[in-house]
Amino acid sequence: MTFIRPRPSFKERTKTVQSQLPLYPEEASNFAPHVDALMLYLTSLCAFFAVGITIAIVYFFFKYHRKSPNDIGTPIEGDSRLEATWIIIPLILALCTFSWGAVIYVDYRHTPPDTLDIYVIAKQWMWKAQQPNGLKEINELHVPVNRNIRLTLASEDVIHDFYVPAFRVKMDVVPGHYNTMWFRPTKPGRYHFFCSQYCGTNHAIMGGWVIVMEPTDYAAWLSGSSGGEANPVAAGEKLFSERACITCHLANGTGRAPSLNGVYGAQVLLADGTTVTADEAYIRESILQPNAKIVAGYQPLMPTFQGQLTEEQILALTAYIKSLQSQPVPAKGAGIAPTTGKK
Amino acid sequence: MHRTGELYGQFETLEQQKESAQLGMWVFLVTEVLFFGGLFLTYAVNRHLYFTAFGIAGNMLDLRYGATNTVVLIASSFTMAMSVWAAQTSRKKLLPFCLILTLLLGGVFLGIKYVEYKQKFDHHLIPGHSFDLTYHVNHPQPGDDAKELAAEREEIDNAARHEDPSQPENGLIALNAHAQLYFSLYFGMTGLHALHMVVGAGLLIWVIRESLKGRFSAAYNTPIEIVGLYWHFVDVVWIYLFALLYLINRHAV
Amino acid sequence: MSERVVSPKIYIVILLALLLGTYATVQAALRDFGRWNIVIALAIASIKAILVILYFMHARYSPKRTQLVIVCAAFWLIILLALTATDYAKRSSDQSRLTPANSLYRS
Amino acid sequence: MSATLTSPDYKLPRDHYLNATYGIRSWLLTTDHKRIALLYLISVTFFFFIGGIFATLIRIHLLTPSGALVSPETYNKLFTMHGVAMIFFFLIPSIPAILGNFLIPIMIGAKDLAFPKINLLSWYIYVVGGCFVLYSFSTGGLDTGWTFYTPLSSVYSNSAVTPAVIGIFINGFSSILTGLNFIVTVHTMRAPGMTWFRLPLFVWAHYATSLVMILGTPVVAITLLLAGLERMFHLGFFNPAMGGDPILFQHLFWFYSHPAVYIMILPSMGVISEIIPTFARKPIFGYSFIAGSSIAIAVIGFLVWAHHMFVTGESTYAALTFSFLSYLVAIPSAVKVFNWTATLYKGSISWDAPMLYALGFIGLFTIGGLTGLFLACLGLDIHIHDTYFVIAHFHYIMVGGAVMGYVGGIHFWWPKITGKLYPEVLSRVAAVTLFVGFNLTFFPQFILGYLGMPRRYHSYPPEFQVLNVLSTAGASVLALGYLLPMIYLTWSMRYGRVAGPNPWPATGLEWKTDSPPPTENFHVTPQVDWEPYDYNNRPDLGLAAGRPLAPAHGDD
Repeated sequence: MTFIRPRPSFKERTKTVQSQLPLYPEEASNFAPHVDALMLYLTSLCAFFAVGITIAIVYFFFKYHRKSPNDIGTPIEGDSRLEATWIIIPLILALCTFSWGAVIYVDYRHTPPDTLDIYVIAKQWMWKAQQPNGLKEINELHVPVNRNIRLTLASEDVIHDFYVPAFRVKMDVVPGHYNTMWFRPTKPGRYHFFCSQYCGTNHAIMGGWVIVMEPTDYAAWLSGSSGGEANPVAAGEKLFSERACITCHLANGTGRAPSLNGVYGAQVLLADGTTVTADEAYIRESILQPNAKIVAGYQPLMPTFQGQLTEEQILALTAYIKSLQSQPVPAKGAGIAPTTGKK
Repeated sequence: MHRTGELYGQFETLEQQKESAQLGMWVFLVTEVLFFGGLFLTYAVNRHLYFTAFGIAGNMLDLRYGATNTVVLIASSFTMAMSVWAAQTSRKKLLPFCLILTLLLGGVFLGIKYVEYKQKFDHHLIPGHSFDLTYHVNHPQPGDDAKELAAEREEIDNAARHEDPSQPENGLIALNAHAQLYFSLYFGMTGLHALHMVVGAGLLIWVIRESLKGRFSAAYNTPIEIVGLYWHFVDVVWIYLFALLYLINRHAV
Repeated sequence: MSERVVSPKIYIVILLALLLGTYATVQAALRDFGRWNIVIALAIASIKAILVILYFMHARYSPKRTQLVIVCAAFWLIILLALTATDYAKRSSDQSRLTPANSLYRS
Repeated sequence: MSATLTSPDYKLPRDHYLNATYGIRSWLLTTDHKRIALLYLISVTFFFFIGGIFATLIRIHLLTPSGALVSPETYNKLFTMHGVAMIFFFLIPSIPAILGNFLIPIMIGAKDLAFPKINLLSWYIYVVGGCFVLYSFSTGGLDTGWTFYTPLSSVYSNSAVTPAVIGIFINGFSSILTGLNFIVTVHTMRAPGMTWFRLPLFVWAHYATSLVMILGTPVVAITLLLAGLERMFHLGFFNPAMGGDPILFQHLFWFYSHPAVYIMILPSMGVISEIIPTFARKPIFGYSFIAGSSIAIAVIGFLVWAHHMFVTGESTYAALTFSFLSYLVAIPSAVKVFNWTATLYKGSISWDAPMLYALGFIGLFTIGGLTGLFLACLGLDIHIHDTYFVIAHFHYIMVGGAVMGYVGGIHFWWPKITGKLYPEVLSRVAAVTLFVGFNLTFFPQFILGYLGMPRRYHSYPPEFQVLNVLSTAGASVLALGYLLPMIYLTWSMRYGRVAGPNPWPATGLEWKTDSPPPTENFHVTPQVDWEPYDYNNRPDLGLAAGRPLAPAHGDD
């Protein structure tokens, strides 16, 4: 049912440089180039009329400025042919615009048959997505590039709206109905999605990221997450970087969070002066409730991953952290209590 | 504004004044049409979405009350029309008589409406926490037709099974919700209509008092005509409410 | 204003027609005409309403302007109903409603 | 420049509507349409202030991405109350209830509206509705958005929704009664010789507006009533948890609320259609097309409402139908703009403040109208729906259009209403300030919208900050532009020079009577025997009637 052909990106065609002040968001879906092209056409058309009228007004304004207080203008009552002209021409242009817009819309509303189906559930004020294999995400949506994605949208309370500017698509999430929307991401990357139907207090922060991945990465992410990975350590390592753990837990101990080298099995000195053995239960708790036990010398910065990781993923991460036991422990910043310390 | 006889100061002639009043009333009735129009649309959409449930709920209304009220209201419209004729032909005795008759018929309508509402209350059909579509069939009252109740129960059971074949109890929950929607609309529409009747009755009392003073004649009868237009409009609304609320799907009983 | 005084005879005829219409619509409702029951009920209601408007409300004898006002009311009511119907009549193909067993109904 | 510089020293008439009677009762119980108009002027300005304060706080808050000023709850209340105050209590009654009320009877040569008591009643209804809404604002506020979408408004919101809904419901009847009064008045109260095609275009525009008022307002009234009942008694009309359909609420709501945009803009177009021929001193180009397009806008405007719902999941057929019809409503608006522009051709154009407002209106309305085409365009609306693009678009229509027309109209008829002239230079400065400030405030929002910033956000990603700061900066200029006229117009009531009956001069019937007019509007019932906006056959105006223009500024 795709009526519209693929089209080179708007950026490539116009060679416009998006400077410090961008005029349009990134084009990252099959719809984006079409919407941008339509936007460019309509902007040009409207600019033509707006500028034309402005020039006429400004010109008349100065040209026919009253010179003496008692002057009057030349009486011109009107002209039917002129009226007909400026009724018919805008009408034709308007209908062209309508048709172009309609083609894109009909395409958008008719999902192609071969889609990857993901369920998205909205509630005040968070998004839950469920991948085809049952994996759940919160405020994140992982999709493979160049694949038709169909989202089935449901709301648990009020009306929300799933909106990805980079894809140029949105659809209301209406309680009591299932709405669907589809798109085909064309570029790997991270893109904002927003709730764009006002839904109460925290409407503005009810958003997240769509992560478009290469198909192999997506498959690995999916299977790694679902526990199908043969090697949990490798899966854990992957998660460790994907979930951005690695950005703080630097191996050399200079990060904002302690290095995890050699942590497993060691004594960890906590901010309240006590120490704790870094066993599996401790690691699990630190992932799910990071602020329960803060390592001495560090700030409670880590976000909670409660509800965002499957049990398999937690296991994989634990396996990976265990594997770091043999790595060299940095001189500072490991948070490991000196072996000479008490307990 | 200064009044010279029956003519208000902003007008030049009585004819202009009458024309304005008539047009004003008609325009007001247009807004009334659209006012009820919003309710009709809400009704139509939900009837479309929940056809079965609305049919069952509609059958819970007592056709006898509805039909009687229709006849009463039509009769009151007739006496109102006669009032206008009486005023136009300066029949100063007949005019208050017709108006009072109209008012009485209006009162009868509201009385029957009250009895009907009371019955719905007894049957737990008032939207809210105690709303229960099956209350009446489960709690028959003396004087109820057992056969009719059995048919009603069967209809509800069938519909519940139809809604959810595997779990009819879930189907019944949905049915109950949708029937409640029907009764919300029933009370909304008939309630708003009854409110218009009350306003109409107030207007009637006003013109009855004036007519007893002998103010209206062939030369000046605008208020009678204006009140008449309003009263007939209320009748028209009821004609549609009767068809929409009482009659659709009635044959299934 | 030289307005037309409608004779009581006409009023009586209309009254009888309305009562007849009420009887007919009740009788029609008690019989099974399938989908046509709605149509019949609304058609008879419309005939009754038109009779009231034309004769009791004197629309038939009123100036063109008043008749235009009545037509406007009907026209706008139809706009409201018909254009909304473009959505509802075609919606089911695009989306499904929640099943009645959905937990939402229990709350 | 203007004729006023050379006009003789006028004196105020001995008796006029302002000094006919004295005391608070003579105002609160008046049935004089001119006094009722002033009552409206005061109350509407009050709500404009309230809405304006909310707007200011909104713009200050959005200076930083995380929100500079208030909590999310408060922000949501601010934009909701801004919308409710501005739309229902300022924009909708502004021109009709003030200028329309004051001018329509005079323009058609009547002593008053057809139903003066109903006119007063409609003001009281407005006040009562306003009190309910103020009560809602002051006891917990309102956080549903002015659109009151269910089930947020009817079930989930914890704010004072019920009194607000009741207030707007009540206020609706004020609007209905005003519209009813205008329609009947135009039909039955015209002076001898005032044929339909001699009516000023201001009256045509108000006739069209009144149509929308009487046909649309009852629908929103019943809709909000149902939503209110749903909230109060836990009914299920629009609550999906009880089987209701929230989309139905949107249909019903927009059936009125889209045409309501035309309630706001049509009277403004009427004002512009008066100002332009007056200050170009020539007949308006295409009178019958402008008059007809007002009616066309009012009628077609009722056929487009679901273009607010393209992404709700409404059926594709409905979307196509409504998008198509939305394009049709653009045509009559375009016809007006072309005709106004053509009227300037070979005119004798003065640079008085009302003309500056009128020309500003054309520019801003053109942008607002054209950007409407973007939103009516199905493919584009998927992207820009509910973003700042929408905010920018409707502010161009409502503030750039309706409010410019309103302020322009106030400047045009101020001498008639008060009998006094305001400072010329200052008024032109204010007009330019408003125009510049407005564009600075709202043009960046088009770009914000296309970049994807959703509306009603109390915080936003940092990449949107530059444009938001620009917008807030513009808003401060805009605020200055509004304050200036309030100050010098108030000043002029006491200290302004006396205007005389026809300072500009203009051709309408309202300029044939005293300024301010007597209570009965005309000392003798006027007889109309001239065509509208005709300067050539009006020796009574004291202009160079019939004389060809001097070559220096005539033919081109």
